[in-house]
Amino acid sequence: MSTTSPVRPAAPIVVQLLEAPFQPLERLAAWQRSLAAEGPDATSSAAESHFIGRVRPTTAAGEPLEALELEHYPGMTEAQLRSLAEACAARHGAGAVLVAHRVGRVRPGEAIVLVAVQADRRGPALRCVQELLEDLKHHAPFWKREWSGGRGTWVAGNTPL
Amino acid sequence: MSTTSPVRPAAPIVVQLLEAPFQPLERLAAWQRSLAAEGPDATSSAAESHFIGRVRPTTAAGEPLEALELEHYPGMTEAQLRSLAEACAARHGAGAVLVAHRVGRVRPGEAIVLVAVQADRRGPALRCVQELLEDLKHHAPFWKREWSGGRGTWVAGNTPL
Amino acid sequence: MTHPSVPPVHVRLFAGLREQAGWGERLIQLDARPGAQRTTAADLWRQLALDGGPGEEGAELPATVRVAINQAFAAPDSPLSPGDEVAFLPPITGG
Amino acid sequence: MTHPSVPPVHVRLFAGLREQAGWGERLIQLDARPGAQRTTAADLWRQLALDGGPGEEGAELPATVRVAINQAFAAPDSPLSPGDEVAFLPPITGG
Repeated sequence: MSTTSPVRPAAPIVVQLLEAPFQPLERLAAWQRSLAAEGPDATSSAAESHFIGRVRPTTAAGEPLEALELEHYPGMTEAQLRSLAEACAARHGAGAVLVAHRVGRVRPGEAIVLVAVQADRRGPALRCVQELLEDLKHHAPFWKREWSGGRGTWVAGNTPL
Repeated sequence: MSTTSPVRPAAPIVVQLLEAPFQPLERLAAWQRSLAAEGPDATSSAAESHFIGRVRPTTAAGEPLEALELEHYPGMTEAQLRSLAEACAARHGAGAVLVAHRVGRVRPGEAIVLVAVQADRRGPALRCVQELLEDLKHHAPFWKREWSGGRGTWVAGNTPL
Repeated sequence: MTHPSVPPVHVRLFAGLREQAGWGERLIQLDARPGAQRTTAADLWRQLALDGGPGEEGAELPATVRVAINQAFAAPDSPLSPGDEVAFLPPITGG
Repeated sequence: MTHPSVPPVHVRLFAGLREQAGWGERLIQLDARPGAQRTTAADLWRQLALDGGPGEEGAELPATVRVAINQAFAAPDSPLSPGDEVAFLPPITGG
């Protein structure tokens, strides 16, 4: 009804690198609360999609896994995650993005990655989660080492889609 | 290592029709607890994806929405949701599916649908959520009526993807 | 001509169809005379004039209306059996 | 021939590359003589023999190793400037 065309503000992006185990649903609850506190814009949050990745109990070679060690590039990793999330949000017109990623030693069953997107329709929310997940797997500096039987082995590539 | 080929059990499917407002993250927490209680099968839950749909604050015609009324076909709706979820889980080899859907009068901002899938890889989890959401929008008997200005209007079709 | 010993079919309408017809559920006695052609869901739609004015034979079942027999989707030309529950479903708008 | 007034580049290695080389960070003085060709990330890789044995000129930068200059991805043939942080990144395996 206004005669001025509203400028769509840049989507709020939250990036978290976490050194300790985290509960994805608690992070999501805190994220939802923080977005709701910014203003009751129910339109831009009609659709919300999440992905949680957890550490498998076995190595790529099928041995029991003691832990996954995640190395990163402090500074660049956060900047890359933010930049990938911003680009994905802009590409799909998403309203808000959360990326949380563990670093350090992560044990089987623990969450390693959480991606969440709010958008005004289901398509952008679903697609942005999916694309951002692939983007960060290939373009955010993280390196996994599998620990099994007291020996560490660097993982050569990503798990298949 | 066993010589008998293990038969993959049918994925547990949870279907909930809810007459009162629900908190999606609380439903997800309860669902995760119930799956964990069935046995610590961390492999089948390495990937988990969710979708939450909420009621928009305006009608399709752009008027302020008072509420969305959701009619369903008691008995058939639950059976259809279960059947769609089972087919989707089988198609993608997903490990567990949760579908929660409101019925009755739903107010703007309230969650109307929740879909969650656990799988052993991200591809099946993401694809199963996306497909099941489309499936239920087209094949589970639900009908929406928009209430605005005291008048109810049956919605003619689904919102675009 | 009714056959009280034969259970009727239970017809159900939903959403806009229910409101347009002015009713949501009806028990209908099928023609069960020996040799009579078995009634289909599409026949019932015409006989009940669900698309037309009251009292006169109605229009054909539109392609947008889906049929469920005993709470499962079915082809409109499926023959009905005594005791069936047959529902006419307007376009679905869930999720 | 060193030029102490010119800041060195800060070379960083990660994960398998770091362990293979036996070090994770080094300060390297670029050749800053007037007229000298500007050193690229790929030059540094060879000069530091990151793929070869110690002390001898190493192999070419493999296509699987990515270069970051000042914490942003960069082409391997980007010329380095004094004070740059240059990192060699083995294949990424996050998420």
